[in-house]
Amino acid sequence: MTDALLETKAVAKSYGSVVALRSVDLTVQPGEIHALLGANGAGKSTLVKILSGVIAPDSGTISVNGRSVTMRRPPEALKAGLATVYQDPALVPDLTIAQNLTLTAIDEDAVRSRLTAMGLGRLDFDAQIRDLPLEVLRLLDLARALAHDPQLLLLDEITAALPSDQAEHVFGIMQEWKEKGRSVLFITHRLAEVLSLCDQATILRDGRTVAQVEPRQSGERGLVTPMLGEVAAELEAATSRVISQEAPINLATADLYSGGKVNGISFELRAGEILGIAALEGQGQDRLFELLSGDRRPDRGEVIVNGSPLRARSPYDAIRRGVVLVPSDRVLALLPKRSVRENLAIPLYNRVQRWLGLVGDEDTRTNKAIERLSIDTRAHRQVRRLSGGNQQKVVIGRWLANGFRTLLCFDPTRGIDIHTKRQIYDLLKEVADTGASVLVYTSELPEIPLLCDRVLVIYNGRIVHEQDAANATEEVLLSAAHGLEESA
Amino acid sequence: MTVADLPGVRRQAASMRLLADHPLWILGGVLVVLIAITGAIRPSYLSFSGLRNTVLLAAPLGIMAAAQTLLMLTGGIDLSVAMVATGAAYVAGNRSPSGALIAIASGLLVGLIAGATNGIGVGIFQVNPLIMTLAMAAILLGLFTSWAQTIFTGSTTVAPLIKTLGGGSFFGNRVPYNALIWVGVALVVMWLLKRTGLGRITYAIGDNPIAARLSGVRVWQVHLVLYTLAGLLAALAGILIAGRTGAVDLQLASTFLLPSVAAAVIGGTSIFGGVGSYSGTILGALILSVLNSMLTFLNVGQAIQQVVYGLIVLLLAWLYAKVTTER
Amino acid sequence: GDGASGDGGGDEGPWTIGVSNTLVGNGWREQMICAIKAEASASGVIDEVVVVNRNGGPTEQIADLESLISQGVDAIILNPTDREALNSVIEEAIDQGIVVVAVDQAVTAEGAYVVTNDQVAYGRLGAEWLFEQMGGTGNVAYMRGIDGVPADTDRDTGFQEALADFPDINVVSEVFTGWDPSTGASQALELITTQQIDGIWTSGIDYTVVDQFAAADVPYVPIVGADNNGFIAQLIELEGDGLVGAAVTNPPAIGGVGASVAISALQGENPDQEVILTPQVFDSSEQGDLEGLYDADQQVGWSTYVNIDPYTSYEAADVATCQGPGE
Amino acid sequence: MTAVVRRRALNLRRHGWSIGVWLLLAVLIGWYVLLIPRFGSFQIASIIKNSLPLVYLAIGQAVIVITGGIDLGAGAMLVLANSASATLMQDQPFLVTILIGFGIILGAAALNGFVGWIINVSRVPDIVVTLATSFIYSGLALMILPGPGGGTSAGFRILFTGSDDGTGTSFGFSLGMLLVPVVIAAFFMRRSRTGLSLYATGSDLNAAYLSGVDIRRAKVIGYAFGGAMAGLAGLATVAITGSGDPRFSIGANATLNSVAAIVLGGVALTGGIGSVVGAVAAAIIVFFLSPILSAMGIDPNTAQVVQGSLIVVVMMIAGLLALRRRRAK
Ligand SMILES: Nc1ncnc2c1ncn2[C@@H]1O[C@H](COP(=O)(O)OP(=O)(O)OP(=O)(O)O)[C@@H](O)[C@H]1O
Ligand SMILES: Nc1ncnc2c1ncn2[C@@H]1O[C@H](COP(=O)(O)OP(=O)(O)OP(=O)(O)O)[C@@H](O)[C@H]1O
Ligand SMILES: [Mg+2]
Ligand SMILES: [Mg+2]
Repeated sequence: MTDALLETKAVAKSYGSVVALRSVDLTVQPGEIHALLGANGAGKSTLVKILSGVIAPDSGTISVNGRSVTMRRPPEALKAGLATVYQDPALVPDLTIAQNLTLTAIDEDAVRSRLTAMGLGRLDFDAQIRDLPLEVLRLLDLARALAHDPQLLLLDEITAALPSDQAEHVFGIMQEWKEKGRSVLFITHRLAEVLSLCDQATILRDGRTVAQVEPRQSGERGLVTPMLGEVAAELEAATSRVISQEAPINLATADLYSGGKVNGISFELRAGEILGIAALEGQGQDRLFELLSGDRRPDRGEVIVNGSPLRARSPYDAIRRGVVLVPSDRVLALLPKRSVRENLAIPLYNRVQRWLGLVGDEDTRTNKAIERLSIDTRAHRQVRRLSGGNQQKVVIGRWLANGFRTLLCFDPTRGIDIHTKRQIYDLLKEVADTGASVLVYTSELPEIPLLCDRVLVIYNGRIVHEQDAANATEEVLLSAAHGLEESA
Repeated sequence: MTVADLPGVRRQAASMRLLADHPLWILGGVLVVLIAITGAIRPSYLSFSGLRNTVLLAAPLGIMAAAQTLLMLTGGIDLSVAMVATGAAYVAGNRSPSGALIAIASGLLVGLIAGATNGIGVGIFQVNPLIMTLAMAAILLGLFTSWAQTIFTGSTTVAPLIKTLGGGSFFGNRVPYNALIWVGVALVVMWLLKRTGLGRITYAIGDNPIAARLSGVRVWQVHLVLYTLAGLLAALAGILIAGRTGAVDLQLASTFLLPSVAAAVIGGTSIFGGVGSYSGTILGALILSVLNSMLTFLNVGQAIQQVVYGLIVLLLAWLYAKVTTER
Repeated sequence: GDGASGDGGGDEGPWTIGVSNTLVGNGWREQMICAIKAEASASGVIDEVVVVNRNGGPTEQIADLESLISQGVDAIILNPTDREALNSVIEEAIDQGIVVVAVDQAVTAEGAYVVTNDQVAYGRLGAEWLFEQMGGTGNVAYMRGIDGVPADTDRDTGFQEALADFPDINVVSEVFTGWDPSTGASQALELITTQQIDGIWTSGIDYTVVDQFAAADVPYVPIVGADNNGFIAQLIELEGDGLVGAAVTNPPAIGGVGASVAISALQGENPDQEVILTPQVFDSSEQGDLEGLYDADQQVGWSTYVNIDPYTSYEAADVATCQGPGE
Repeated sequence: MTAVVRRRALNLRRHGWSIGVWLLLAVLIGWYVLLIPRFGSFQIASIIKNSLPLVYLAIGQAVIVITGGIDLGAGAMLVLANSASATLMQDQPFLVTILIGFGIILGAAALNGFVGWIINVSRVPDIVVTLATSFIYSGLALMILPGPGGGTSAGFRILFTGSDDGTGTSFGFSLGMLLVPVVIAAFFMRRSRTGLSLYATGSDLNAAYLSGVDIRRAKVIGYAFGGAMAGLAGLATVAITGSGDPRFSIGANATLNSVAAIVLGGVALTGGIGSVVGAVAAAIIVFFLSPILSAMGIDPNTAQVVQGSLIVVVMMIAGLLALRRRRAK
């Protein structure tokens, strides 16, 4: 066997008292797609940051093509042949695409041809990053990384923010890289992707390498068991829940229109129901959630909460009526420098009447939320130090601590490990069982039958398909989402 | 990822970590050292009256810095505090013939109006706080200069009660009255920040205004309340300064502006919001007060004073950052 | 006036006077402007006073002066920020037939009228009074203005001249108040409570210094100040409590003198190119004179020494109302 | 795809604010022209040369703020450069004064670059470090030049003012001295990789770092550039006034004006947004508003109020525009 392309030995890294990596061994051979797996907080992103020169390890060795390397800055990793697409976009928001490329001294044409291959050929390079949707940024990040023609491509949860059609482009590129005899280190929480794409998988748990397996042989269970250790979860089938047609309608919309993005949406959501929304990227689902959560007012039509119209000037009005939002982007929802507790308690104080003094049962409420979501509070003093999955739990936990009637979740499991995902499914069902309503948009279509009772497919700002979630196959949903079947 | 993740960052020793958990100890230590140095320059400073002076001079600064702290925690700043203080003091001085209480109330009214206007500008019209308050200072200066010749003519000597509150002491002339007021303000501000919903929201807005909004906080309300409160605190500080100087003019508090920011910053409040405490600011104000005494006693020209002042502020901030920057 | 500048200071009015000042909100400067307006009104030959007033240095003042030239004023009265820096603009104005009068501080421009208080004498006269009052021996606190500003430098010259004649006088503290009352108050409090001081010379920051004696509960020492209404009031009211002091005049009414010089120049009367007012010393032993100076209805920073013979022709009340012609 | 946006609309949006500020300046000057009896080269020269120091200061401040900092010591640096140059240049021939001028600019750049370095290593927020340096610079200025004085060569004065005594009717030189630094700064910031790295650093520190930008170097360069511009402002001051003045208040006033100017000019204090071109127009407005208002016959105290209100109103408009844009998005 020749030298491995990348080999790390006993890499460790701590942040103060939080140990992010204890001892990571990873070997990536040339010409393979290698999955890096682990629950939230296992240390995947930390390893990626070390491999791309963003942070320095406390100890351990890294060698590329058999030669030991130290990378103190991102450009040094690039020089060593390692290019990374980080978990968070690494494009400068106030510059244009062209300027971002100039900044990194990357040839525009190379990026352009990459983008064309991904179906983004018409992208205006004078557009400001700030104005571009997240998926475009992910692909742009990818195209930029490819322009370096790296030996090893590191992809940290790139597919988490991508709708399935665009994820396909990424898979194509991974294949291409493999065929070229180069390698890809691929981080994802979607095990299906691992099973179908990856040749090898290294699994981290609590900052330690616990296994290296060949996914095609081990199967899903073979991945999950080492990943989760003792708590290895059952992969249950969809549970069908029965929603009484007499249950009150908690949330409804009547012919909503907004800025050409939402073009006449009407639906009803009953107490106890979990309603899924499926859509490709950019079909108006984000605007719909803005309207429902009181962040924006519709041009036409109404949002109806418990039978009376919601005329919200700000999210406060919706929250007061019991309609609360878990946004897609955690960065929007968290107070990064404050503690978990404060993050959870914030909505308790959105009313002026409660400004003087603290709510008596603040502690009980927040503790309950922490327990119920089993939030890992090792780094509780500042939420920014939590792993992505735990951050997401905090955002959901906030509403558990506060109370609500209708929960709007926009892609709540984005970037969440399989165990936590289960926890969130169970939690949402539990919440629904107590008579609340849940509206979920998810970019992962297989989630729909696992989580929802009913599903709406949105295309071009309109509902084009509706059905029971339990029988919703990915194929049916996908074709509806492409607008191929006009039915309502 | 944050800057703290960047390379070149060393790990801290355990003792440093202990200090990092209690950054106020450092400030306390610095204060003691400065007092000792000042005492070495002028031994008689280490006496009841010397220390009383330090507190007496720090109190209005500390109150003004409370305004600054509240706003800095939201990511804002108030560059109009000095002019609001001056305006309030001017009105209080001018209304003194009608009695001290009316004078104080009229002075506070100035703070209320100016602060609320700042709050409306920042909260509702989204004007950058630095610019809003800078402009407010200019506007107030213009208004008061012309009012001084029209509606606020006459006496500018403050009422005896205000003099006593601002400059007097009790307990054998050892404890300044203004220190009592400062303690009161400090208790209220610390209670607000630590033990109330408003405090929680204040930190939240400074940390991430979008998250606060999505949690149902109406950010403009918080701005309105806090800027108004800051205006009131600045006005109170101004009235106390007037009491100490005995009379008012339109430049009364102008020298307090930069120190009010410096006190909060030295005390560990982040100019970007979301991090800080009033207890730090209190120590910051005391440190600056001792520093001023030290410079007075040094008997050197302004050139050296300015250099020394700048260097010490820089070194203090550096020391604080070094110990508290979490890695 | 008619916009016809440049054709010489002819002898037909009415004329327009432009005023350039670079310190906003300063009581002394405001009164100076009021005195200009009052004299312009009283003369009956001026139909407009255009004031450009903002905080700034020579650069700003050059721009303002050029703007006044462009506006076609017939005379310019300025309180210069610099002795030399404005000369070419002033000469440009004079070339265009504009009468230029520098008040308070001198300029060296050819053809400009200069009206100043004798700052060297100010420093010397006050110091001499103080040192004599102290019996030629003891500790003096020397409270100056702003380091590097010509008026402060001149006063220091006078002070040092006086000091040279009193070998047993010790200057134990030399501080810069920045001409800021609250800074002066803090420094005074620190000084009188931490060392033996037998006399205080102030550069016009006087009434707030006097107030500190009561705050510190320390007996008064002889003090030199300026002709501020608040200080005069203290010299009268606190005489019984043992306050001894002297007010050395540095009247803002010098603006009125400047206006009067400008007007005679416009009328073709060829006034003296240079007017230097010698300060008067009013001390607390002449209570009658002090009472003549005191005006209970005026602000502390106000100078009631407004009628300066033979130059001014207004009533004291005209200065207080601060209205120019046509306002 | 939503990402395909028309190019022209975008550019107008990005430069709209700068254009608006230049229009406001044009309107104000037009108004001024109507108010004064004569308008000619003397007035043009006056407007251009006198605004040079604040324009330079604003360019430097803009660069620093775009890089994600703020320089409260800019005005003090102006005073320091002014005092040092007036002291050194007195009675020197033209060529020597030019050399001294370059020396001052380099020195100012080095000193302020050092401040940027201190900010990097100390991790003390910019506003605090530069607050401290504002005192230090002022103190140094006063040490170098204890009172107003000093001088420079006639040629040096011509260079900035077009006249050997600082006042006159020729404005060619001033216009050149206005345009050259503006163009250089604008090109540097928008076209060079280094300039873009400053924008990147101010816009998003992490993204910039991950993109391979040396963010510490960017900060040092930003501050050095700002220092050089403040040094140039000090030189312009010595050319206009023919002397040096070490007063603290001059620096403090200039700093506040520079901050007001860049914000008015569309530079966001949060960093990464805005252009030096807008800041230049705003600097001229901030500098000339007072005489213009006085020419309108407005009492100076009222003018102070008008000036403050104008700034607030303009910023309110900016806020409402931003809100509308967000709504429309
Ligand atoms: N800057 C930091 N300071 C302190 N702790 C940190 C910091 N960054 C990460 N951590 C901690 O290190 C651990 C590993 O985090 P990391 O982001 O690598 O997890 P991950 O495997 O990528 O998880 P996810 O799947 O949720 O993205 C977590 O416990 C996290 O709280
Ligand atoms: N019957 C209801 N219909 C609609 N919304 C409701 C209903 N009951 C409660 N809500 C909403 O659900 C949220 C939580 O309700 P809850 O009664 O727990 O409020 P709370 O947090 O205890 O506050 P408070 O008791 O002070 O009103 C609130 O926003 C409330 O407006
Ligand atoms: Mg991660
Ligand atoms: Mg309730």
